[in-house]
Amino acid sequence: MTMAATETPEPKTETASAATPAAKPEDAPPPRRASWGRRLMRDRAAVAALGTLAIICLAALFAPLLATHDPYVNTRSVMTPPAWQTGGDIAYLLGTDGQGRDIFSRLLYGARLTLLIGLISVGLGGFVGSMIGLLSAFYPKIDAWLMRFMDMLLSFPAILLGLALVAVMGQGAVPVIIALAISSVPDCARIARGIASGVMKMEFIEAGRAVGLSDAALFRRYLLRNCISSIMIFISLRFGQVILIGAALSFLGLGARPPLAELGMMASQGRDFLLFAPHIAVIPSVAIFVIVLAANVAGDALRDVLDPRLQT
Amino acid sequence: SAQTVTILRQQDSNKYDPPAITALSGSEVLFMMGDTLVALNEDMQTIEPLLAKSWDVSEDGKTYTFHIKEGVKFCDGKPMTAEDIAYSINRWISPELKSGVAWRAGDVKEVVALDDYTLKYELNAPYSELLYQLAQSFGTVVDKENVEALGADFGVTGFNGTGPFCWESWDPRNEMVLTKHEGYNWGPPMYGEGAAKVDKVIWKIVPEESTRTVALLTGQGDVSYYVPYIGLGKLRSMPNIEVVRSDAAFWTNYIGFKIDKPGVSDPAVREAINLAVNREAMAEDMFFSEVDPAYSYVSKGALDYNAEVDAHLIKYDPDAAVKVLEDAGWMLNADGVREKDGVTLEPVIYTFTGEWAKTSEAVQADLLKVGINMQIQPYDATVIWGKLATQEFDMYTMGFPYVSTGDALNLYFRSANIPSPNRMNWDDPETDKLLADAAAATTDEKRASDYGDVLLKVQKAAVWLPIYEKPMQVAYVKNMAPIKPHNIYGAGLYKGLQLAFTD
Amino acid sequence: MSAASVPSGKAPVLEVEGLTKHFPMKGGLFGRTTGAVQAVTDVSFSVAPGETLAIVGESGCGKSTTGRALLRLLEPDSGAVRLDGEDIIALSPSRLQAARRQMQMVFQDPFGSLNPRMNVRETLMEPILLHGVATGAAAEKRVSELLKTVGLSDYHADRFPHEFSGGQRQRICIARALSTRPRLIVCDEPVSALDVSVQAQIVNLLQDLQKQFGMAYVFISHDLAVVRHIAKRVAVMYLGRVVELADATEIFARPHHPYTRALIAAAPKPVPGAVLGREEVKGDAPSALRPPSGCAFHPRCPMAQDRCRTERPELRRVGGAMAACHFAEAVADMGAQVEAARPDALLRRLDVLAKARAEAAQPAA
Amino acid sequence: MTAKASSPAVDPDAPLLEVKDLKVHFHTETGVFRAVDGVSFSVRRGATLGIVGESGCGKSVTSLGIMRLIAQPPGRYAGGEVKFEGRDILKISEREMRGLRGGRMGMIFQEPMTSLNPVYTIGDQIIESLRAHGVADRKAARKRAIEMLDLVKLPSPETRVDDFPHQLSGGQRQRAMIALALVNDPELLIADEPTTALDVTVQAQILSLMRDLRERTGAAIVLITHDLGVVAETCDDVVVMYAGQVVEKAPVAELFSGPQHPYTLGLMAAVPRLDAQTDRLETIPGSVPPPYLQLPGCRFASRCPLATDHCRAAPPPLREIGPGRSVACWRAPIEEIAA
Amino acid sequence: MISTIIDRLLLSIPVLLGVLLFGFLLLQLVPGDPARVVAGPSAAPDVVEALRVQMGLDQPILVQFWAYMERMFTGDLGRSMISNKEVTAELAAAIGPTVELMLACMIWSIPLGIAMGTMAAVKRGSIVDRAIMAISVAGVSLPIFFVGLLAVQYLGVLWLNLPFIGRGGPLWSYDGLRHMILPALSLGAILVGPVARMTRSSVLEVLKLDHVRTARAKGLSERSVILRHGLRNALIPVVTLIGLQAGYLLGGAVVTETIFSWPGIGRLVVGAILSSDFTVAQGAILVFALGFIAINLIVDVLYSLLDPRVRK
Ligand SMILES: Nc1ncnc2c1ncn2[C@@H]1O[C@H](COP(=O)(O)OP(=O)(O)OP(=O)(O)O)[C@@H](O)[C@H]1O
Ligand SMILES: Nc1ncnc2c1ncn2[C@@H]1O[C@H](COP(=O)(O)OP(=O)(O)OP(=O)(O)O)[C@@H](O)[C@H]1O
Ligand SMILES: [Mg+2]
Ligand SMILES: [Mg+2]
Ligand code: NI
Repeated sequence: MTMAATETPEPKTETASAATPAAKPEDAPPPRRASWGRRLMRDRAAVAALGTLAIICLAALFAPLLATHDPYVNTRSVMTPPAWQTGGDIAYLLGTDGQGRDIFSRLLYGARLTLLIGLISVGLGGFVGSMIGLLSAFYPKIDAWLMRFMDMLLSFPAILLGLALVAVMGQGAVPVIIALAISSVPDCARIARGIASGVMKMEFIEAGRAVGLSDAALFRRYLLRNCISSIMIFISLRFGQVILIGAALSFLGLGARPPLAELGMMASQGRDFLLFAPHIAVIPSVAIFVIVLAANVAGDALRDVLDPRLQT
Repeated sequence: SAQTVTILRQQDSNKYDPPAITALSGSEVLFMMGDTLVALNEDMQTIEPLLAKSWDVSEDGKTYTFHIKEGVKFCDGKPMTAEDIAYSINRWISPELKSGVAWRAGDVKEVVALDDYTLKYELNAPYSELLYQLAQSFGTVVDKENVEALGADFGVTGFNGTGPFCWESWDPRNEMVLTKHEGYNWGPPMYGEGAAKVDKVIWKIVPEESTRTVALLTGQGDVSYYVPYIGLGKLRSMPNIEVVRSDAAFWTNYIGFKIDKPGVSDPAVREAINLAVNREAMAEDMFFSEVDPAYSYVSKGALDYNAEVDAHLIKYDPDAAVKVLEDAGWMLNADGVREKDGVTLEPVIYTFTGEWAKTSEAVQADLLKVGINMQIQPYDATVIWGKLATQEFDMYTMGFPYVSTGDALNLYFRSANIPSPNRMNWDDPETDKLLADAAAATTDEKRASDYGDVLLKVQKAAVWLPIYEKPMQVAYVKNMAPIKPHNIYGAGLYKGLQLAFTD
Repeated sequence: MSAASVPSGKAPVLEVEGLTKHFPMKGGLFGRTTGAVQAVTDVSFSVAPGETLAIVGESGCGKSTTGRALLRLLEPDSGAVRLDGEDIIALSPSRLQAARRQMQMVFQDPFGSLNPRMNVRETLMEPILLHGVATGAAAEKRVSELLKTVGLSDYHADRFPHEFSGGQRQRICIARALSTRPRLIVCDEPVSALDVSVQAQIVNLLQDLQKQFGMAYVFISHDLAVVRHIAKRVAVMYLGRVVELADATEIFARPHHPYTRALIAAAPKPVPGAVLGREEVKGDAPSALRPPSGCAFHPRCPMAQDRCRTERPELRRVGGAMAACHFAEAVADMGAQVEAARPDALLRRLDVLAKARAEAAQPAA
Repeated sequence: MTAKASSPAVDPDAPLLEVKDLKVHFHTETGVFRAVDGVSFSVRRGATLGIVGESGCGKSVTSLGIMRLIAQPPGRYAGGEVKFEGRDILKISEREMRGLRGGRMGMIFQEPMTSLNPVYTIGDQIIESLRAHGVADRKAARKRAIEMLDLVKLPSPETRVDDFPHQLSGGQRQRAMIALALVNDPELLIADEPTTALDVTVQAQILSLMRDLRERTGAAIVLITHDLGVVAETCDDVVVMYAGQVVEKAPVAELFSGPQHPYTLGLMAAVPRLDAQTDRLETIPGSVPPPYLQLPGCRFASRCPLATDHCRAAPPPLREIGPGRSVACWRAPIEEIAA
Repeated sequence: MISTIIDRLLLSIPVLLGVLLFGFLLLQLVPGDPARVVAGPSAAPDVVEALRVQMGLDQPILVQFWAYMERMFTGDLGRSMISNKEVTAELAAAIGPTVELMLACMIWSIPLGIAMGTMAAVKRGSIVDRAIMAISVAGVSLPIFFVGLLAVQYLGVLWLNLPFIGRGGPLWSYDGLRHMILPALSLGAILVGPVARMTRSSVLEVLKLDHVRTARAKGLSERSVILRHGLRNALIPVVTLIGLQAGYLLGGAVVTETIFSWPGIGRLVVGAILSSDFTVAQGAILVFALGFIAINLIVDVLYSLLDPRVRK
């Protein structure tokens, strides 16, 4: 074995900086682009948003433990301002509402219901919508039909749909969830279709077909696997909007039935006190705002990190 | 211009056809656009002449003869005659119109114009309430030609009345504009029989409660009796706003029980509910002491009130409530709800949205403390009436204006009125008999005693949970002349004849 | 019309007859058909076992469509494709799936033709398991063999496509195509996206594999130099039709169709000054939506006559070739390019390199 | 300070463009990426310089670098000069640079598909360029645009001038692109792979068009391509790039008859030839070192059969080995090794 | 252009049919008997029965559907179940204010959003960018009712004393204009954020494209590069977004109209549904769907104006 160069440069002297004794340069491990988690964590706003979301979710989850009062029990101290304002009472951190119920405790329970409504409807609508979108990208034959159908759904604003469903089913969280889910369907379908038809144009789909894969396997292993993360990101972005619409429905007097606390409903009830005890309406509104803001900021950051192509 | 008064109110009416519209939102405008045979004084007791300058009642109390004023004209200038009144009353009670308030006209045998200025009103049975009912908006005199010409659009695109104001335009859900009826001089004596003092009245719809308050504050409205209780204190403190109040107004808000539904069929439960709900606290905290907590079914000041009832009022005592329940065998189950013989105390209440929903929530919270888990089902004012005619619920909320004890009792406790407005399903022959006797009574004493007996009976049975009695409060900007609130059917401004600006 | 068949006596592995595929152009409401892209019209050829047939032509002339129709990745409108005598077009979906074992494809875009979410092992395993070539440990072994065959190592198996360079990816694609030991591989521009040096590696690899396993290639390309290097026979397509079909040596020495001639002339040669005296083709290729009447090439053809405008020339035998030109003989007589040898200096230096490499490789071997 | 005298009497033989040790780095998440790392060459008026090299070797970045069109960030000029008529245009104001761009320096891009704005007609886009460089009159500008389209042999330019890019075929679009680049009579034309996206027949048309235009206007052309054939046919001088650096520079005939750098050699040998059938293609084993490896020596060393330890340790400078010829290899000239 | 419009109109037909079907089903699904709603609670059973026959409710469902379709196509939307008014008349009265509100809201919010988005894209990474994006994401996260309530509270009461009750008259009158300000502000507030975000990302996307590089190579000033070559192309997806946001906007109009007592379709439909006036609800939903279709038609026309590639 001569010392003549082979394809393998021996890492002797100062060439040590050439790093690992890779057999071929192309095999040298590339400097790792920081993992997406790490990159996410570098974005301070995203960290703050994720932290906020986490805290809110935990708070909502453990509402029974954290609540300082029974959210449904009224007291005689009505319209107490938040603790930091004059007239506030430290026992009622965020004050009380028009019925003397502790707003802090109701907020916890309200966030619980609000988040639940958002999650279930976005989950349901996202699932159905993405499936429709994926299918219509996968089977161009049914594409036109499915998309016409989606157009139709799209022409019913969620709030209208909610109103109509409440008319049919009576007030409650269920019709709101259904309305929100249905109205999420066309949006998710549209996005999923966009993503999926991008993937369908890729040659590897054809390669999979050429290998002899069945449609089902092609759909699952090739299309779905390549779209799922983008779709999930979009669905997570949709979450904020769904919560907003849900709150608007509650505000209009649909949604959960009393005494259940729901943030939109709390705001709606509080508007009667707007002039005199603004905190009753403002606190739940701000809570919604914070949740949606955190969801949006976190969703944006997630998208930027995971799939910058997705924009809306 | 300054001669335009903007009245703020909560909701619009579907149309303005007197017998077809039973809601306050219709009546309050109709009172201004039209006139009735007689008027009611703001003391809520005295009947005053309006279209009828006088009337005679026959011995048996079955026939009323009205002598009609001369010179009364419709807005379009056409003279009004007894014929028009007869037409209007007959229209009110005609089966085709299906008016929900036809019964208020009494058991009519015949209403005919004897001549241009004499009207005969003949009943099958004496009806002591008749004049009060004739003062309500349902008997507002309409113009036959106008009715027939507009058909389905009557009260929608126009209305030809004899009232102090005339229909100018209606933008549904936004505003109703009325203009002064020139030459009007047949108003009730209490208002001095003259024409309206402003040129224009705008009834503006503002559904948001706080917005109404703010709108008055910022001068976007001149007068309103739909100010939320929370706003009244604030308005009172404003230098440019006056709030006046009338206690001669009888309006009670109550929650009724369907007494044949499991759970609430047990008088002990109903009693316990009456004990458990802190109405005083509600009146203070939720209504800012603008209302009086109610314990009796009709106000003490109402005609024919039975003082004996005072001994049977159920006041707030949650401990007693628990005791009553436990004595009756209603024990807490694992969920903290009382239960007996497989029946859990989870009564469903049908309630209006808005203020009533809040009331129900407070009641709900109080009841929860004694182990009763009330379920609230709010309905919009337009649908709830249909819902309340069913047997689906256990409890319901209702508020009603009245002038006398009999007014209230006749409405709610006659078995013939099941399922609505007797939504309690109160089916008691003795009550029926007493009520019939009272209606036909020819002396005040007899009537008072009969009504008093009924009142005592139902009060003892705890078929209601009275919540509060609400006075009429009108808030207006100070550059308006002082207003004396009226309370007929809850219409605080009645004919609008006192509306005037001082400058 | 299977005159365009394999010259030798061997039964062809692939026979294509009258293959036609037109894409309807849908527009407006309810997908009114407003026209058709005549992507492939009446294409016939055959390929012998172990042979390479190249399809060349300009962009949009229907090369890929032909290739995909061969494997029935597209449903052709008409025509027959026989693989070892079995008509692929007539197969039921399940039979087709099985038949795919015998025919595989390598695509142009090495970046797009691998599922980015599947690592190399999964990618190679998929056809092996699907077609029951091997299972369990045997399949694993097969994967590592395949990797070695295409010049990759075992440790590559757990990597994902994005961790490879273009050339390496193309090797993986080739390995995937090889995994079922097919009789036929359709290569749709497998080297067009690669740099010349990588291209050379892949071309060599394809040739080596063919020698080793004996499968036939349909090699689609627009690069005449590569085609000349790899193909035994060449089909030239223009606007969806085969205009010339002949042995590679014949085509490059004596093109029979003016289009082939133009194509060869237009290709830039790495010889300084070669440009002189080139005759250019006028204009762009016309739209496949509305192919010109008669000979589709006539608007750009320097030799076009009136006849060409009205009468479409059939593909016919002209000497050793098949050509679709009324004047094929005349074209052939025009001869072709002068061959230019590589300069000496270049050869000498290459020699030095080769020696050095050989030296370096020896001890290792 | 002679900067004021903007137009000194030019020596016709002085290079129009002189790039000296140009360095363009990209600062990315994974670190500094030296896309162009010390590139030098010059172009005379009326001459065509070809730049060849593998994909990613920095050809486009060089050309954009000359036009000062590198997006900053992430790009950054890390050193070197770009002298246009003797003035370092990396130092002039952006405003002045704008006057040069599209005026005295024109550029053609690879993708005729995407390099034209789809929402404006080609006429508009040409007129826009004219107006940016002092033609005030719209009518005159339009006339000139039509002339220009005619010059690049776009059929019926009077009507085509109002076509949108998507209404043209690839070749026609590239013609429009050339018209756009030439409309202000640039003295320097930079063409970044102007024919790569086109079919051979169209490529031949475009290349011949460019030759004609050069002859007519006497402009200097920098032609970037990876196709040695195109270089052979079109260029006077050639610069061969490898991994961000120039490895060889030579007049075209010399380069093809006797390349000196092992990489150039390998490249030449790897090209299959239309005019001679070979059994096997020569290959260059291995591949370009990943940019994140900061190799101390010759960047080609890992693939070079002739590489020595010295090659791996020290970067070879670009040495002049003849008139107009230089090479960056410690072992050149190669024949001497054989000897 | 014309053919684009015609095509689009034809494509709307299936959507419209779907909407009609939905409206029909709504009446079928509501609990309770429409005849009973019309007749009123105290009507005798035989009256209700007669009404059923009169309303055709005793017919088989397909016959009913056919009759319904016939009525719809003759423009007969029936009469309100509650007020017995012609539904068409009700809608006609309400449609003007809603259109007015929509226009007023879009006229300020879309240009502002576009300007903000462009600004942010141009100053990418700077404080300005971050500020604009923060405002936009906050705007996207604000509950519409909260904006409205705040507008009433601060702009209406405390600061500017702007009217916030109903409509003051036609838009061109002084009073009409003043009344329009707050509702238009609140409704527009929900649109600014999405438009700004979309514009920003779209401009950034476009600025990366080859043709922008060409524009720079032409020596254009940065300003015209960004406005002529960046923004102009970037508007294409923004216009699409506006079309998609139309549903959200229509939904927002429902809430805004409620808060500001705006006598438009939104309030009409809320009222109708809450009061089980299903014929009116049906009509209003139809109008909403038509509105959606109309907005998207306009969007398509704009789209083809902006993008010559989709022109026929
Ligand atoms: N799915 C399709 N729908 C409609 N037209 C198509 C489709 N696929 C291909 N075509 C058209 O068919 C013609 C032939 O296309 P094909 O892809 O076979 O060309 P090609 O020779 O492979 O070109 P290239 O060299 O560009 O790959 C083209 O005009 C193309 O636009
Ligand atoms: N904006 C950028 N950010 C980061 N890296 C870049 C950027 N632009 C170019 N590069 C890198 O610089 C290197 C040189 O790119 P360049 O485009 O000049 O290559 P090229 O020689 O033109 O290749 P090709 O033949 O493919 O066009 C490439 O590796 C590329 O990834
Ligand atoms: Mg192809
Ligand atoms: Mg490049
Ligand atoms: Ni070297």
